[in-house]
Amino acid sequence: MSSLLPYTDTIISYTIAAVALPLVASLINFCLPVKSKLAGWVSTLAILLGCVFSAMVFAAVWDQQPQHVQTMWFTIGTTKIFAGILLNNLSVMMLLLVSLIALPVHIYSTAYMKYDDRYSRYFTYLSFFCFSMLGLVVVDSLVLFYAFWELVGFSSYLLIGFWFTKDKAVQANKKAFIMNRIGDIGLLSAIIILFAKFHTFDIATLFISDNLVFKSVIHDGLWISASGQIPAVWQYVACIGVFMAVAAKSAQFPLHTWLPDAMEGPTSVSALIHAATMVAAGVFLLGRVYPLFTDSELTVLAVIGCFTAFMAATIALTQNDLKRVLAYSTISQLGYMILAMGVGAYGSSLFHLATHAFFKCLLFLVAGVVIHEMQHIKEENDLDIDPQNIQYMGGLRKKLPLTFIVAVVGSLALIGIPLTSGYLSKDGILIQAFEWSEGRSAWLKLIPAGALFTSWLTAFYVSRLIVKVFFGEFRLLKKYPEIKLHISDGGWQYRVPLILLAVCSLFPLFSLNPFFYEKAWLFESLKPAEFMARENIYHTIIPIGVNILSVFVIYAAYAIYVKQNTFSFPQTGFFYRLSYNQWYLDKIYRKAIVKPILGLGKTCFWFDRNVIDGLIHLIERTSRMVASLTAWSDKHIVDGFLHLMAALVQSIGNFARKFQNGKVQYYLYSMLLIVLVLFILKILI
Amino acid sequence: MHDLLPHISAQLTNVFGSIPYFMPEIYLTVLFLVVLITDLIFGRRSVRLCKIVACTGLLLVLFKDLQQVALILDGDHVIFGSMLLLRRSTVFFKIIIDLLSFILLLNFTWDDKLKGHPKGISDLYTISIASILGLHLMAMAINLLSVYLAIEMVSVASYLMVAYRSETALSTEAGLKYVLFGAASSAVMLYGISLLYGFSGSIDLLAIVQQLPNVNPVSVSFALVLVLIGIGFKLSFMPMHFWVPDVYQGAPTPVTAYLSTVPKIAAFALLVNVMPLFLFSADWKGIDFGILLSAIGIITMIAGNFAAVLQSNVKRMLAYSSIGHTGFALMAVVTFNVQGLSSLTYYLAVYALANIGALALASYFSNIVDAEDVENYKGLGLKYPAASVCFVIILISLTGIPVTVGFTGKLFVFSAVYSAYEQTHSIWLMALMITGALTTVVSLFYYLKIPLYLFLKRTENAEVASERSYNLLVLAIVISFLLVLLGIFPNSILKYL
Amino acid sequence: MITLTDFLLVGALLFCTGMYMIVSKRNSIQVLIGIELMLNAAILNLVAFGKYDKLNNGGQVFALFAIVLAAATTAVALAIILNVYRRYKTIDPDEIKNLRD
Amino acid sequence: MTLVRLLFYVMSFIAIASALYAALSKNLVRSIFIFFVTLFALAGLYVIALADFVAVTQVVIYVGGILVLILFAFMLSGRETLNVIQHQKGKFINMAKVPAVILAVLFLAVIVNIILKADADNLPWIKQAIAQQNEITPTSSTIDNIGVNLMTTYLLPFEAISVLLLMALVGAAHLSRKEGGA
Repeated sequence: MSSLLPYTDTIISYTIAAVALPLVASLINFCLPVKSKLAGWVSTLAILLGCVFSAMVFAAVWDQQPQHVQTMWFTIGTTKIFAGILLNNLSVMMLLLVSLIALPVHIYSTAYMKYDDRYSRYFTYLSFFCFSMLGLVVVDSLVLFYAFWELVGFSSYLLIGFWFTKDKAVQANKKAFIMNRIGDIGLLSAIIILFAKFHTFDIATLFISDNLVFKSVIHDGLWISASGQIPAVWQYVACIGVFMAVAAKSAQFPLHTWLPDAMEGPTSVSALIHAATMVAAGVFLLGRVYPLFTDSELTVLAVIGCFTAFMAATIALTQNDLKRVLAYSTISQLGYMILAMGVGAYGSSLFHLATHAFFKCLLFLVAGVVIHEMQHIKEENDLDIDPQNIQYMGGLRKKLPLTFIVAVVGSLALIGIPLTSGYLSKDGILIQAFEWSEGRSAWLKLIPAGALFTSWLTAFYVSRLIVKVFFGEFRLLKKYPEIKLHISDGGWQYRVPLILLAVCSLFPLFSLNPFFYEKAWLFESLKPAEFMARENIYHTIIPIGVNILSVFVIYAAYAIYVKQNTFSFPQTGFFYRLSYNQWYLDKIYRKAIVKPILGLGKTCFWFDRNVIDGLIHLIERTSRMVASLTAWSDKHIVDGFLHLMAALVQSIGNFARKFQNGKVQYYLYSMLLIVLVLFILKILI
Repeated sequence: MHDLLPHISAQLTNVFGSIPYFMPEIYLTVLFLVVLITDLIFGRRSVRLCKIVACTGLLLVLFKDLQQVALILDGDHVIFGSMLLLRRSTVFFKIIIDLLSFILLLNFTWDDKLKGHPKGISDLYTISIASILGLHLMAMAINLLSVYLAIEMVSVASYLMVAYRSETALSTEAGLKYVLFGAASSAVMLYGISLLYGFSGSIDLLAIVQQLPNVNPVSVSFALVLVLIGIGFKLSFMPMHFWVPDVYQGAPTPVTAYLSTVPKIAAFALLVNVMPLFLFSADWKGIDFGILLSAIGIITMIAGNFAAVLQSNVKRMLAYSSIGHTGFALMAVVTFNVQGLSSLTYYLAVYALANIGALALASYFSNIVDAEDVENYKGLGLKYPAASVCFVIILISLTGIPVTVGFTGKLFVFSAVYSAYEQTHSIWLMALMITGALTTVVSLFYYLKIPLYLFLKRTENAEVASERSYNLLVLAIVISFLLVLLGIFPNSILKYL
Repeated sequence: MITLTDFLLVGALLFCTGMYMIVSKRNSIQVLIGIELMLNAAILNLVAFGKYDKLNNGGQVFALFAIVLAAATTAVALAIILNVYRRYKTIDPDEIKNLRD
Repeated sequence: MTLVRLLFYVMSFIAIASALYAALSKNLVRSIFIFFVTLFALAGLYVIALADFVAVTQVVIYVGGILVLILFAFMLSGRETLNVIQHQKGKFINMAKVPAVILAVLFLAVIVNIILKADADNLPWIKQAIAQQNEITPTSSTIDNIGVNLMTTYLLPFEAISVLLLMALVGAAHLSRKEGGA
C-alpha cells in the first residue's frame, strides 16, 4: 500500500509532527497556571513549526503521487482495522490551509485574549482544536476520521462556551452540541453502512485507489459491488447520513442555526473555527466521499446549497450585529461550496474553500479589532451599548486606517471583485453552475440564477457593513458627544495577521492571471479530468455581468447607508470628496463625468428608494418570516420531539422504578411471579 | 467402601495432579489465613498491616495467575475430579478479577466513611480475600456442587461486606435486603439443581448435558430456569435486579465498587462455563434459552438505563447503569461463540475499570464535600478541576463515546453480535443490537447529568475544603488515563484475549 | 414401593410453603424459616435421587454441603437481622424501606 | 413394604402439616418450635430414602445448630425484642396474604405438572443404575462410602467450605459484637 519512494518516511514524519505539535502545546498549556502568558507563545510556536512542516509536506506531495502509509491498529474478529495517514492533493491543501490560517489567529489571540482570566485554558483549547482539525484532514480511516470529527466538535464546543459565565454562551454551546450530535449520528450511520457494504474503513480503498464506492452501481433497487449486494435504500441512507454530517458541521439548511449563535465565543475563535476551518470540515468530508454521491443526489446537494446561500444572504441583509452578519455570510459562502460540489465543480468548491478561509478569517479579525475598540470606548466612558452593534459605529476609517484598508480588501474578495482571490473562486462556481444547468430542466436553471442573485445580495450586505462601520459619521459620537476616543489599530499582534491575511486575499497567491479562474494553480490541480475548457459564452458574460452589477449594488448600499437622510450629497460624501481632492482642478472632467455620474447616482438613489428598497423590504419580511417559521418549528417540532422523548424515557423509567418500593418481599414476589408466568405460558402453550 | 477401593489411588493421583493447576487458589487460601491471623493478633490497630499483607498477597496471587498462562498452552485442564476447569478464558478472567480486586482492596481505606467504622475494617480484608477465593472458584466451576459452593461463598461474603458498617441504618438495611433476596434466590437455585441432579443422575455438567435430552423438555427448562435465577442473582439481570439499587446505595461506597464489578465478572465467567447446559439442538421443545437470554438482555438494558435517568443519588444511578451494562454484556453471551467471549471479557474489564473509577470519585466527593446527590455536585467542577475532568472521562467511557476504551468495548460487542447475526439472521440478535444502541443514547442523558452539574450549574458557596483525598484522586487520574490510553490502543489488550 | 415422584411431590409442597412464607411473613426470622423450608425441599429431592447413585453419592454429599451452607447463611442472616433490629426497632421487612426509589 | 409406605405417608403428613402450621402461625416462637417438628419429620424421610448419614447431619446441624441459633438470636437481643416480635396483629386469614397464597398455589401446580411430566421413576439413568446395581439397598452401609468420596472426589468443595465457614464466622462475629469492642 505504501509508496516506495525514498522520501516517504520523511514526509510522513513531517506530517505527524505537524499534527502532533499542537497537541503537545495543548498538553503543556494544560499544565501551565491558568493565567500564564507563556501559553500563547507555546501554542504559537507549535503552530508556526506545524506550518513549516505542513508547507514542506505540501511541497512534496502536491501534484505528486499520493502518499499512504498505514499500520495495523486492532482486530475485531477477522476484520483488521488499520490506522494511517493518507496524503493527496486534497489533504495536503487542507493541512497547509489550516495551519496557515491558524498561525495569524494565534498571533492575534495573544493580544486579543491578553486580559482574560483563563488565558492558558484558551490556548489549550485552541491548540487542541488545531490538533483535531489537522488530524481530521490527514487520517486514512473512517473510524479515525469519525474520532477526529468528534474531537473537532468537542473542541469547538469548549471554545464556544469559553465564556461559560455568560448565559447566552452556554445556550449557544448547547445548541451547537445538539446540532452537531445530529450530524454525528448521520456520519456514524454512513460509516457503518459503508463498512457493512465494503468491509473496510480505509478511505483510500473506498474512494481513491481502488475506489470501491465508485465501482459499485445501483441497479434494480440493489446496490451492487464486488463484495456483494444490498438493497439500494442503504446507499440513500448513507448519503443522507453524510449529508446530515455535512449540514451540521458546515451549517447548511436546516442544521445551520447553531453557527450564528456560536458567535458568543471569542472573536478570534470565530475567525478560526466558525469561518475558516471547522465549518470547512463538512465540505472536506464531501470532498473525501465524493464518489458516493450519484447524479441525482448531487442535484439535491446543489439545491440545498443554493437555498442555503440565498437564505443566509437575505438574512445577512438586515442584521445589525457585526459578527452575525459575518456568520450569515459564512453560511452563505458555505452554501456556495456545497452548491459547487452539487454541480460537479469539485475543484472550484475546494478552491473557494481555500480562498474563503483567508478572506473570511481576515474579516473576522477586523471585526475583532472593531469590537475590541468599541468595547474599549464602552468601558472607558461607561456606556450602555452593545459593542457589536453596527448602528453605533461609523466613520471608523479615520480612527482605524489599517483595519479599514484590510477590511475593504476582505470585503472585495467576499463580493468577488476582480483582482481578489474571491473573484477567482466564486466566479468559477457561478460559471460552472451555468454550464451545468445547460440542457437541464427549467427548474434547475433556477440554481445558477439563484447563485447569481445571491452574489449581488452579498455585494449589498457586505458594502452595507463596511459603509456602516467605516464610512459616514461616528454615530456613537453623535449620540454621546462628550465621549473621548482613544482607539487605534492596535499593536503588531493585530497588525501583522491582518496584513498577512489581506495579502493572501488578493489574487497573486492563487493565480498570476487575475481574471481567469481556470488558470489558478490550486484549481488546476484539483479540477476533474473532464473539465470543460474555456469555450462557451458563460466564461465571459458571467464575470462581467456579476461585477458590473456588483459595483452598482455596492454603490447603492453606500448611497443608502451613508446618505439616507439627505438628497444632496453632503461634504463627507465619498464621490464628493473624491472629486474635490483629486479631480477638482479638472473642470472638464468634473463636468463631463462627475456630473453625469452624480446624476446617475441620483437616479440610482431614486431607483433604490423605490425599487430596491421595496425589494429589500420584501426580502426582509420574507426572511423574518422564514426566521420566525424556523423559530416556531424549533419550539414546537424540535422541542416537542425532545419533550416527547423525555416523556417516553420518563414513563419507561417510572415503570421500571415502580417495582423499587423498598420492600424486599415485594422484590421476591415480582421475581417469582415473572418466573411463574413464564412457565404457565410455557405449559399452556 | 469396597466398591470404591480400586478407585482410591487413581482419585488421589488426580487430586495431587490437580494441585499445580490450583496454585493461585492455594495462595489465596494461605493469604486468607495470614490475614485472619494478623487481624486476630493485632486487633483493631491492624488495619494498615492487614492492608499491606492483603495487597502484597494479592500481588503474589496475580503473579501465580500470570504463571498459569503458560499452563493452558497445551489445552484445557479439568481438575479435582471434574470440579473445576482451567482454560484460556478462565485464566484471563482470573487475572482481571485479581487486578481489579487489588485496586479495590487499596480503595477500602480511602473512603472516609468506611474508614471511620468504629469496629475497624481489618475484618473486611479477611472477608474480601475469602470472597476473591470464591470468585476464582466461580470462574472455574464446571460442576453443580462447585457452582453452588462458589456462588454461596461469594454471596455470604457480599452480605457481610454490605452490612459491614453495622452502625449505620442504611448499611444494615441494605444487608438485610441483600441477604433475604440472596438466600431466597440460592434456595430456588438449589431446588433447580436438585431437579437437574434428579433428571440426570450426576452433578457433573458434561454428564448432565448428555442425559438431559432424554427427559421431558419442559421439566428440564424449569430446572434450568431455576438455576439461572441463582446465577442471575449474582449478575443482577432482570427480574433478579430488584435488590441492586437499594443495596448499592446502602452499602459503603468501596463495597459498592467491589460488588458492581468483580462478582459480576466472575458470574459472567460462570455463565460462560455453564453455557453448555443451555445449548440444545434445533429440535429442542423446551424453552429456547438463546431467546430467553436475549429477551432478558433487552429488558435488562431498558429497565436499567431508563430507570437511571430519573435518579438523583449518584450511587443509585450507577447501580441502575450497572444493570444496564449487564444487559449489554449479556448480548455478547448470547452469541455463543469465541469472538463473543473475547469481546465479553474485554467489555467487562473496561466497564469494571470505569465503574471503579466512577465510584472512587463518588467516594472522593463524598469525602471532601459530603456530596451524595447529583444536586450537591453543583459547581464543583471548577473547584476540583482534576477530579471533575477525570469524572467526565470516566463517564464518557461508561457511555461508550469514542477515544475512550468504553467505545472500543461496545464496538467489539456490537461487531461480535453482528457477525453472529450474519450467520444466523436471528431477529433477536438484531433486536439486541437496536436496544443496545438505543439505550446507549439514553445512557447519555444520565451520565451527562454529572458533568452538567459539575460544570454548568452555579453554586453559591465558594469555600474549598482543605482536606483532600489525594489517594482517590490519583486512582481516578490513573484510571482515566488508562481509559483513554487503551481507547487509543485497543489492541494492546485485545490481542491476548 | 415408595416412588421418586412421591418424594418429589412432598418436596414440591414444602417448597411452595416456604415460598409462601418468604413473600408473606411480616417477620424476617419467619422469612428465614421459609428459606430453610425451601432448602429442605431441595435437600429432600437430592437425597431421594441419591438413592440411585451409590458409587458417587452425588446427591447425599450435595445434601450435606447444602445443610452446612444453610447453617452459614443463617448465621450471617441472623447477625444482620439483629443489627437491623438495633437500628430500626423492627424486623418486619415491609417496614424497612428507607432505601427506595 | 407396606409399613415403610405407611411410615412414609405419616412422615410426609407430619412434615407438610407442621410446615403449613409454621407458615400460618402468627406467633414466632410457636412457629420456630413447630419447625423443629418439620425438620425431624424430614430426617425421618431421609432415613426412608436410605440416607441415614444425611438424616443424622440434619438433626445435628439443623435442629442442634440452626434452630438453637435462631432461638439464641432473639433471646440475646433482649426481652422487649421477644415481645415485639412475638405479638403480631391480624387475623388468621388476611386479605393481604391472598396474592402470596395464589403465587404459592400456582407455583405448586407448575411444579407438580413438571414433576409428573418428567416421570421421575422411568428416567433412563435410574433404569441404568438399577441395571448396574448402583442402587443403595436397605442393607448397604453408606457412611464409609461417603467418607471416601469426601476425601477424594469431593475434596475440593470439602476444603473450600472450611474457608467459607471461617469467613462466615469472622463476619458474623464482627457484625454482632458491640461497637468499640475489639
